[in-house]
Amino acid sequence: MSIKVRYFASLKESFGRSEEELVFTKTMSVADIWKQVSKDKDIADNILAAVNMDYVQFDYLVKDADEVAFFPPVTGG
Amino acid sequence: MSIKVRYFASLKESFGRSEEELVFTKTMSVADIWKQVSKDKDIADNILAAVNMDYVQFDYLVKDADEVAFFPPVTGG
Amino acid sequence: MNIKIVEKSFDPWGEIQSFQNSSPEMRGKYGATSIFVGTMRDFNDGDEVKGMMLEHYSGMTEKKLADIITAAMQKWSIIDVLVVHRIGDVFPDDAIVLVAVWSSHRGDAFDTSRYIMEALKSTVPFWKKELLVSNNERWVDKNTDGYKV
Amino acid sequence: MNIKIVEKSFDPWGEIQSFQNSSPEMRGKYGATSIFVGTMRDFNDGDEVKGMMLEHYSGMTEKKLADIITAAMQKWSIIDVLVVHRIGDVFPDDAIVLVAVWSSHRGDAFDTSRYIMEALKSTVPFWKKELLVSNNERWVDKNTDGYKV
Repeated sequence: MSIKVRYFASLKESFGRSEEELVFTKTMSVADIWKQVSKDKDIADNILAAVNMDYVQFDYLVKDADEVAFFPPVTGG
Repeated sequence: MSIKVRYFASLKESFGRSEEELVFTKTMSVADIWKQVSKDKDIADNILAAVNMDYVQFDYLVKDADEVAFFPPVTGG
Repeated sequence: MNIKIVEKSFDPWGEIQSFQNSSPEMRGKYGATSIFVGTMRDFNDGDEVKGMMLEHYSGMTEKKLADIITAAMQKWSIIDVLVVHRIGDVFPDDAIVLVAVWSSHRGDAFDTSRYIMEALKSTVPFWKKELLVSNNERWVDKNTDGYKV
Repeated sequence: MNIKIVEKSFDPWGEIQSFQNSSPEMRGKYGATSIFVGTMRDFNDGDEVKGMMLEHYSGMTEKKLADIITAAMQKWSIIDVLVVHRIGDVFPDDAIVLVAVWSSHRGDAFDTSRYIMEALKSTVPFWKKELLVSNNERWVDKNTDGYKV
Protein backbone atom coordinates (compact mmCIF):
# COMPACT_ATOMS: atom_id res chain seq x y z
CA MET A 1 0.00 0.00 0.00
CA SER A 2 1.09 3.52 -0.80
CA ILE A 3 0.38 6.79 1.01
CA LYS A 4 1.42 10.40 0.66
CA VAL A 5 2.83 12.17 3.74
CA ARG A 6 2.85 15.97 3.91
CA TYR A 7 4.53 18.44 6.29
CA PHE A 8 3.73 22.08 6.91
CA ALA A 9 5.23 25.22 8.41
CA SER A 10 8.06 24.72 10.96
CA LEU A 11 7.80 20.92 10.58
CA LYS A 12 8.37 21.19 6.84
CA GLU A 13 11.47 23.26 7.56
CA SER A 14 12.87 20.90 10.19
CA PHE A 15 12.16 17.85 7.98
CA GLY A 16 13.69 19.62 4.99
CA ARG A 17 10.89 18.42 2.71
CA SER A 18 7.20 19.14 2.15
CA GLU A 19 5.98 15.68 1.12
CA GLU A 20 6.97 12.12 0.29
CA GLU A 21 5.45 8.82 -0.78
CA LEU A 22 5.63 5.81 1.56
CA VAL A 23 5.10 2.26 0.43
CA PHE A 24 4.59 -0.58 2.95
CA THR A 25 2.83 -3.90 3.33
CA LYS A 26 1.75 -4.19 6.98
CA THR A 27 -1.01 -2.24 8.75
CA MET A 28 0.30 1.12 9.90
CA SER A 29 -1.04 3.66 12.37
CA VAL A 30 -0.35 7.38 12.06
CA ALA A 31 2.09 6.95 14.97
CA ASP A 32 3.95 4.22 13.03
CA ILE A 33 4.22 6.55 10.05
CA TRP A 34 5.51 9.34 12.27
CA LYS A 35 8.22 7.02 13.66
CA GLN A 36 9.31 6.07 10.17
CA VAL A 37 9.43 9.56 8.66
CA SER A 38 10.93 11.22 11.76
CA LYS A 39 13.52 8.45 12.26
CA ASP A 40 12.08 7.45 15.66
CA LYS A 41 11.75 10.94 17.06
CA ASP A 42 9.18 11.18 19.89
CA ILE A 43 5.91 12.75 18.86
CA ALA A 44 6.00 16.28 20.27
CA ASP A 45 2.93 17.06 22.37
CA ASN A 46 1.75 19.73 20.03
CA ILE A 47 2.15 17.97 16.67
CA LEU A 48 -1.18 17.55 14.88
CA ALA A 49 -2.07 14.82 12.39
CA ALA A 50 -4.68 14.75 9.65
CA VAL A 51 -5.72 11.98 7.26
CA ASN A 52 -7.47 13.05 4.07
CA MET A 53 -7.82 16.54 5.52
CA ASP A 54 -9.56 15.55 8.74
CA TYR A 55 -7.89 15.58 12.14
CA VAL A 56 -7.10 12.10 13.53
CA GLN A 57 -5.57 10.65 16.67
CA PHE A 58 -2.17 8.99 16.32
CA ASP A 59 -3.64 5.49 16.72
CA TYR A 60 -5.67 5.97 13.52
CA LEU A 61 -4.93 3.19 10.97
CA VAL A 62 -4.19 4.41 7.46
CA LYS A 63 -5.50 2.87 4.24
CA ASP A 64 -4.04 2.68 0.77
CA ALA A 65 -3.90 6.04 -1.05
CA ASP A 66 -4.50 8.06 2.13
CA GLU A 67 -2.96 11.51 2.46
CA VAL A 68 -1.39 11.87 5.91
CA ALA A 69 -0.29 15.30 7.13
CA PHE A 70 1.76 16.39 10.15
CA PHE A 71 1.93 19.99 11.31
CA PRO A 72 2.44 22.28 14.31
CA PRO A 73 -0.41 24.16 16.07
CA VAL A 74 -2.32 26.33 13.63
CA THR A 75 -1.91 30.12 13.89
CA GLY A 76 -4.26 31.67 11.35
CA GLY A 77 -6.86 34.39 11.77
CA MET B 1 -39.08 76.81 41.43
CA SER B 2 -39.56 76.04 37.77
CA ILE B 3 -38.85 72.86 35.82
CA LYS B 4 -39.34 71.64 32.30
CA VAL B 5 -41.11 68.29 31.80
CA ARG B 6 -40.71 66.39 28.52
CA TYR B 7 -42.51 63.37 27.04
CA PHE B 8 -41.40 61.02 24.28
CA ALA B 9 -42.78 58.43 21.89
CA SER B 10 -46.10 56.79 22.86
CA LEU B 11 -46.23 58.84 26.07
CA LYS B 12 -45.99 62.07 24.10
CA GLU B 13 -48.90 60.88 21.96
CA SER B 14 -51.09 59.82 24.90
CA PHE B 15 -50.31 63.08 26.76
CA GLY B 16 -50.97 65.07 23.59
CA ARG B 17 -47.94 67.30 24.24
CA SER B 18 -44.15 66.99 24.10
CA GLU B 19 -43.20 69.34 26.94
CA GLU B 20 -44.44 71.83 29.49
CA GLU B 21 -43.15 74.12 32.24
CA LEU B 22 -44.17 73.49 35.86
CA VAL B 23 -43.86 76.08 38.62
CA PHE B 24 -44.21 75.09 42.30
CA THR B 25 -42.97 76.07 45.74
CA LYS B 26 -42.71 72.89 47.81
CA THR B 27 -40.14 70.08 47.41
CA MET B 28 -41.25 67.67 44.69
CA SER B 29 -40.16 64.16 43.81
CA VAL B 30 -40.30 62.80 40.26
CA ALA B 31 -43.31 60.75 41.42
CA ASP B 32 -45.05 63.96 42.59
CA ILE B 33 -44.43 65.51 39.19
CA TRP B 34 -45.82 62.43 37.46
CA LYS B 35 -49.00 62.64 39.55
CA GLN B 36 -49.48 66.27 38.66
CA VAL B 37 -48.86 66.00 34.90
CA SER B 38 -50.74 62.70 34.50
CA LYS B 39 -53.69 63.84 36.61
CA ASP B 40 -53.08 61.16 39.27
CA LYS B 41 -52.63 58.27 36.88
CA ASP B 42 -50.69 55.35 38.42
CA ILE B 43 -47.10 55.12 37.25
CA ALA B 44 -47.04 52.26 34.74
CA ASP B 45 -44.38 49.68 35.58
CA ASN B 46 -42.43 50.34 32.45
CA ILE B 47 -42.37 54.17 32.46
CA LEU B 48 -38.82 55.53 32.74
CA ALA B 49 -37.80 58.86 34.22
CA ALA B 50 -34.71 60.98 33.62
CA VAL B 51 -33.57 64.23 35.21
CA ASN B 52 -31.10 66.33 33.26
CA MET B 53 -30.62 63.39 30.88
CA ASP B 54 -29.69 60.79 33.50
CA TYR B 55 -32.01 58.01 34.63
CA VAL B 56 -33.49 58.51 38.12
CA GLN B 57 -35.78 56.62 40.46
CA PHE B 58 -39.22 58.12 41.08
CA ASP B 59 -38.27 59.19 44.61
CA TYR B 60 -35.59 61.54 43.22
CA LEU B 61 -36.13 65.13 44.39
CA VAL B 62 -36.00 67.73 41.64
CA LYS B 63 -34.25 71.10 41.85
CA ASP B 64 -34.99 74.44 40.23
CA ALA B 65 -34.35 74.49 36.46
CA ASP B 66 -34.17 70.70 36.18
CA GLU B 67 -35.32 69.01 32.99
CA VAL B 68 -37.50 66.00 33.85
CA ALA B 69 -38.40 63.47 31.15
CA PHE B 70 -40.87 60.58 31.09
CA PHE B 71 -40.82 57.91 28.41
CA PRO B 72 -41.65 54.29 27.60
CA PRO B 73 -39.01 51.52 27.31
CA VAL B 74 -36.39 52.42 24.72
CA THR B 75 -36.36 50.50 21.43
CA GLY B 76 -33.36 51.70 19.45
CA GLY B 77 -30.59 49.75 17.78
CA MET C 1 -14.63 57.80 20.46
CA ASN C 2 -16.96 59.08 17.76
CA ILE C 3 -20.76 59.18 18.15
CA LYS C 4 -22.94 60.21 15.23
CA ILE C 5 -26.72 60.58 15.12
CA VAL C 6 -27.75 60.84 11.46
CA GLU C 7 -31.04 61.78 9.78
CA LYS C 8 -30.23 60.41 6.34
CA SER C 9 -29.43 56.85 5.29
CA PHE C 10 -25.76 55.98 5.84
CA ASP C 11 -23.30 53.44 4.46
CA PRO C 12 -21.81 51.52 7.41
CA TRP C 13 -18.80 50.29 5.40
CA GLY C 14 -18.00 53.79 4.19
CA GLU C 15 -18.31 55.09 7.77
CA ILE C 16 -15.81 52.49 9.00
CA GLN C 17 -13.40 53.22 6.15
CA SER C 18 -13.59 56.99 6.76
CA PHE C 19 -13.02 56.51 10.46
CA GLN C 20 -9.94 54.37 9.80
CA ASN C 21 -8.64 56.83 7.21
CA SER C 22 -9.02 59.69 9.67
CA SER C 23 -7.18 57.76 12.41
CA PRO C 24 -3.67 57.17 10.95
CA GLU C 25 -2.29 56.69 14.47
CA MET C 26 -4.23 53.40 14.71
CA ARG C 27 -2.50 51.89 11.63
CA GLY C 28 -0.56 48.76 12.53
CA LYS C 29 -1.74 49.01 16.16
CA TYR C 30 -5.08 47.22 16.03
CA GLY C 31 -5.31 43.51 15.34
CA ALA C 32 -9.04 43.13 15.89
CA THR C 33 -12.12 45.00 14.67
CA SER C 34 -15.55 43.84 15.81
CA ILE C 35 -18.52 45.38 14.07
CA PHE C 36 -22.24 45.17 14.49
CA VAL C 37 -24.74 46.57 12.01
CA GLY C 38 -28.46 46.60 12.74
CA THR C 39 -30.57 46.79 9.58
CA MET C 40 -34.29 47.38 9.13
CA ARG C 41 -36.22 44.24 8.18
CA ASP C 42 -39.42 44.23 6.12
CA PHE C 43 -41.29 42.16 8.69
CA ASN C 44 -41.65 42.08 12.47
CA ASP C 45 -43.86 40.19 14.91
CA GLY C 46 -45.61 38.44 12.04
CA ASP C 47 -46.46 41.60 10.09
CA GLU C 48 -45.03 43.16 6.95
CA VAL C 49 -43.45 46.52 7.71
CA LYS C 50 -42.96 49.18 5.06
CA GLY C 51 -41.32 51.93 7.10
CA MET C 52 -40.33 53.10 10.53
CA MET C 53 -40.01 56.40 12.35
CA LEU C 54 -37.11 56.61 14.78
CA GLU C 55 -37.57 59.18 17.54
CA HIS C 56 -34.85 60.10 20.03
CA TYR C 57 -34.19 62.32 23.03
CA SER C 58 -31.57 64.61 21.58
CA GLY C 59 -28.78 65.27 24.06
CA MET C 60 -29.57 62.35 26.36
CA THR C 61 -28.91 59.99 23.46
CA GLU C 62 -25.38 61.26 22.93
CA LYS C 63 -24.76 61.44 26.69
CA LYS C 64 -25.83 57.84 27.34
CA LEU C 65 -23.82 56.54 24.37
CA ALA C 66 -20.72 58.35 25.65
CA ASP C 67 -21.32 56.92 29.15
CA ILE C 68 -21.62 53.40 27.72
CA ILE C 69 -18.46 53.68 25.61
CA THR C 70 -16.51 55.17 28.53
CA ALA C 71 -17.61 52.30 30.78
CA ALA C 72 -16.59 49.75 28.11
CA MET C 73 -13.19 51.37 27.64
CA GLN C 74 -12.59 51.12 31.38
CA LYS C 75 -13.56 47.47 31.42
CA TRP C 76 -11.76 46.25 28.26
CA SER C 77 -8.56 47.17 26.45
CA ILE C 78 -9.86 49.15 23.49
CA ILE C 79 -8.18 51.49 20.99
CA ASP C 80 -11.26 53.30 19.67
CA VAL C 81 -15.02 53.06 19.15
CA LEU C 82 -17.38 54.42 16.49
CA VAL C 83 -21.17 54.43 16.93
CA VAL C 84 -23.56 55.70 14.25
CA HIS C 85 -27.33 55.65 14.82
CA ARG C 86 -30.07 56.62 12.43
CA ILE C 87 -33.10 58.75 13.35
CA GLY C 88 -36.13 59.90 11.35
CA ASP C 89 -37.85 57.97 8.57
CA VAL C 90 -36.23 54.60 7.91
CA PHE C 91 -37.04 52.01 5.24
CA PRO C 92 -36.39 48.27 4.91
CA ASP C 93 -32.74 47.43 4.18
CA ASP C 94 -31.58 50.74 5.71
CA ALA C 95 -28.83 50.52 8.32
CA ILE C 96 -30.17 51.63 11.73
CA VAL C 97 -27.08 51.27 13.91
CA LEU C 98 -23.36 50.69 13.48
CA VAL C 99 -21.05 49.82 16.37
CA ALA C 100 -17.36 49.38 15.48
CA VAL C 101 -14.64 48.57 18.01
CA TRP C 102 -10.89 48.51 17.37
CA SER C 103 -8.55 46.73 19.79
CA SER C 104 -5.28 44.81 19.92
CA HIS C 105 -6.92 41.46 20.60
CA ARG C 106 -10.15 39.84 19.52
CA GLY C 107 -11.60 38.98 22.94
CA ASP C 108 -11.79 42.63 23.96
CA ALA C 109 -13.26 43.65 20.59
CA PHE C 110 -16.02 41.00 20.70
CA ASP C 111 -16.93 41.66 24.34
CA THR C 112 -17.04 45.42 23.83
CA SER C 113 -19.16 45.51 20.67
CA ARG C 114 -21.73 43.21 22.21
CA TYR C 115 -21.74 45.13 25.50
CA ILE C 116 -22.29 48.43 23.69
CA MET C 117 -25.16 46.99 21.61
CA GLU C 118 -26.93 45.54 24.65
CA ALA C 119 -26.51 48.75 26.64
CA LEU C 120 -27.69 50.81 23.66
CA LYS C 121 -30.75 48.62 23.19
CA SER C 122 -31.73 48.77 26.86
CA THR C 123 -30.81 52.32 27.94
CA VAL C 124 -30.28 54.80 25.07
CA PRO C 125 -33.44 56.85 24.42
CA PHE C 126 -34.48 55.89 20.90
CA TRP C 127 -38.01 54.73 20.02
CA LYS C 128 -39.31 52.99 16.93
CA LYS C 129 -42.76 53.37 15.44
CA GLU C 130 -43.52 50.91 12.70
CA LEU C 131 -45.68 51.61 9.66
CA LEU C 132 -47.16 48.32 8.50
CA VAL C 133 -48.04 47.37 4.93
CA SER C 134 -51.65 47.38 6.21
CA ASN C 135 -51.07 51.12 6.93
CA ASN C 136 -51.51 50.55 10.66
CA GLU C 137 -48.92 52.23 12.85
CA ARG C 138 -47.58 50.84 16.10
CA TRP C 139 -44.87 51.66 18.60
CA VAL C 140 -42.38 48.87 19.21
CA ASP C 141 -43.04 47.74 22.81
CA LYS C 142 -39.58 46.92 24.03
CA ASN C 143 -36.29 45.40 22.94
CA THR C 144 -35.44 41.80 23.77
CA ASP C 145 -32.32 40.66 25.62
CA GLY C 146 -29.68 39.84 23.01
CA TYR C 147 -27.80 37.45 25.28
CA LYS C 148 -30.77 35.09 25.44
CA VAL C 149 -30.68 33.47 22.03
CA MET D 1 -21.91 30.29 2.60
CA ASN D 2 -18.94 31.79 0.79
CA ILE D 3 -15.32 30.92 1.66
CA LYS D 4 -12.47 32.72 -0.06
CA ILE D 5 -8.73 32.17 0.32
CA VAL D 6 -6.95 35.12 -1.29
CA GLU D 7 -3.29 35.73 -2.14
CA LYS D 8 -3.55 39.49 -2.61
CA SER D 9 -4.55 42.17 -0.13
CA PHE D 10 -8.33 42.56 0.13
CA ASP D 11 -10.75 45.26 1.25
CA PRO D 12 -13.05 43.75 3.91
CA TRP D 13 -15.70 46.46 3.51
CA GLY D 14 -15.77 45.99 -0.27
CA GLU D 15 -16.09 42.21 0.23
CA ILE D 16 -19.07 42.68 2.53
CA GLN D 17 -20.74 45.13 0.15
CA SER D 18 -20.20 42.81 -2.85
CA PHE D 19 -21.58 39.86 -0.93
CA GLN D 20 -24.70 41.83 0.01
CA ASN D 21 -25.11 43.12 -3.55
CA SER D 22 -24.91 39.58 -4.90
CA SER D 23 -27.51 38.32 -2.38
CA PRO D 24 -30.67 40.31 -3.21
CA GLU D 25 -32.80 37.60 -1.56
CA MET D 26 -31.37 38.69 1.83
CA ARG D 27 -32.60 42.29 1.46
CA GLY D 28 -35.06 43.20 4.19
CA LYS D 29 -34.63 39.77 5.80
CA TYR D 30 -31.59 40.28 8.00
CA GLY D 31 -31.68 42.58 11.00
CA ALA D 32 -28.22 41.82 12.35
CA THR D 33 -24.77 41.63 10.80
CA SER D 34 -21.82 40.74 13.02
CA ILE D 35 -18.38 41.18 11.51
CA PHE D 36 -14.88 40.44 12.65
CA VAL D 37 -11.77 41.65 10.85
CA GLY D 38 -8.30 40.53 11.91
CA THR D 39 -5.58 42.94 10.81
CA MET D 40 -1.80 42.60 10.85
CA ARG D 41 -0.13 44.64 13.57
CA ASP D 42 3.41 46.06 13.33
CA PHE D 43 4.45 44.54 16.66
CA ASN D 44 4.00 41.22 18.46
CA ASP D 45 5.42 39.70 21.64
CA GLY D 46 7.50 42.82 22.28
CA ASP D 47 9.10 42.93 18.81
CA GLU D 48 8.56 45.14 15.79
CA VAL D 49 7.28 43.10 12.86
CA LYS D 50 7.67 44.26 9.27
CA GLY D 51 6.02 41.40 7.41
CA MET D 52 4.49 37.97 7.66
CA MET D 53 4.22 34.87 5.50
CA LEU D 54 0.93 33.01 5.78
CA GLU D 55 1.14 29.34 4.81
CA HIS D 56 -1.90 27.07 4.55
CA TYR D 57 -2.89 23.50 3.77
CA SER D 58 -4.84 24.01 0.58
CA GLY D 59 -7.97 21.87 0.51
CA MET D 60 -8.05 21.13 4.24
CA THR D 61 -8.39 24.86 4.91
CA GLU D 62 -11.55 25.16 2.84
CA LYS D 63 -12.89 21.85 4.22
CA LYS D 64 -12.43 22.83 7.86
CA LEU D 65 -13.94 26.29 7.28
CA ALA D 66 -16.99 24.71 5.63
CA ASP D 67 -17.31 22.23 8.54
CA ILE D 68 -17.15 25.09 11.06
CA ILE D 69 -19.76 27.20 9.26
CA THR D 70 -22.06 24.20 8.83
CA ALA D 71 -21.81 23.41 12.54
CA ALA D 72 -22.56 27.07 13.40
CA MET D 73 -25.57 27.16 11.09
CA GLN D 74 -26.96 24.05 12.80
CA LYS D 75 -26.46 25.61 16.22
CA TRP D 76 -27.73 29.15 15.55
CA SER D 77 -30.35 30.72 13.31
CA ILE D 78 -28.24 32.24 10.53
CA ILE D 79 -29.07 33.55 7.06
CA ASP D 80 -25.59 33.49 5.52
CA VAL D 81 -21.86 33.60 6.28
CA LEU D 82 -18.85 35.00 4.42
CA VAL D 83 -15.27 34.13 5.37
CA VAL D 84 -12.24 35.59 3.59
CA HIS D 85 -8.69 34.66 4.65
CA ARG D 86 -5.43 35.94 3.31
CA ILE D 87 -2.40 33.76 2.47
CA GLY D 88 1.09 34.60 1.21
CA ASP D 89 3.09 37.73 2.04
CA VAL D 90 1.24 40.07 4.36
CA PHE D 91 2.25 43.51 5.65
CA PRO D 92 1.21 45.62 8.65
CA ASP D 93 -2.29 47.11 8.33
CA ASP D 94 -3.31 44.36 5.85
CA ALA D 95 -6.55 42.54 6.62
CA ILE D 96 -5.82 38.87 7.40
CA VAL D 97 -9.29 37.51 8.04
CA LEU D 98 -12.90 38.62 7.60
CA VAL D 99 -15.85 36.79 9.16
CA ALA D 100 -19.31 38.22 8.40
CA VAL D 101 -22.56 36.73 9.64
CA TRP D 102 -26.07 37.79 8.65
CA SER D 103 -29.07 36.79 10.78
CA SER D 104 -32.49 37.96 11.85
CA HIS D 105 -31.47 38.71 15.42
CA ARG D 106 -28.31 40.00 17.03
CA GLY D 107 -27.70 37.23 19.57
CA ASP D 108 -27.27 34.62 16.84
CA ALA D 109 -25.03 36.92 14.79
CA PHE D 110 -22.71 37.71 17.72
CA ASP D 111 -22.49 34.09 18.91
CA THR D 112 -21.81 32.78 15.42
CA SER D 113 -19.10 35.24 14.40
CA ARG D 114 -17.20 34.62 17.60
CA TYR D 115 -17.61 30.86 17.36
CA ILE D 116 -16.30 30.85 13.80
CA MET D 117 -13.28 32.97 14.73
CA GLU D 118 -12.36 30.76 17.69
CA ALA D 119 -12.77 27.58 15.67
CA LEU D 120 -10.75 29.09 12.80
CA LYS D 121 -7.97 30.14 15.15
CA SER D 122 -7.74 26.73 16.80
CA THR D 123 -8.41 24.26 13.98
CA VAL D 124 -8.03 25.69 10.45
CA PRO D 125 -4.57 24.90 8.99
CA PHE D 126 -2.95 28.31 8.53
CA TRP D 127 0.50 29.17 9.89
CA LYS D 128 2.19 32.54 10.34
CA LYS D 129 5.89 33.22 10.06
CA GLU D 130 6.88 36.69 11.20
CA LEU D 131 9.69 38.75 9.69
CA LEU D 132 10.95 41.11 12.39
CA VAL D 133 12.41 44.58 11.82
CA SER D 134 15.66 43.01 13.10
CA ASN D 135 15.40 40.71 10.04
CA ASN D 136 15.00 37.63 12.24
CA GLU D 137 12.24 35.26 11.19
CA ARG D 138 10.09 33.22 13.56
CA TRP D 139 7.05 30.98 13.37
CA VAL D 140 4.18 32.07 15.57
CA ASP D 141 3.93 29.35 18.27
CA LYS D 142 0.22 29.09 18.80
CA ASN D 143 -2.93 31.16 19.01
CA THR D 144 -4.36 32.22 22.35
CA ASP D 145 -7.91 31.53 23.52
CA GLY D 146 -10.05 34.52 22.54
CA TYR D 147 -12.64 33.87 25.24
CA LYS D 148 -10.07 34.46 27.99
CA VAL D 149 -9.61 38.20 27.83
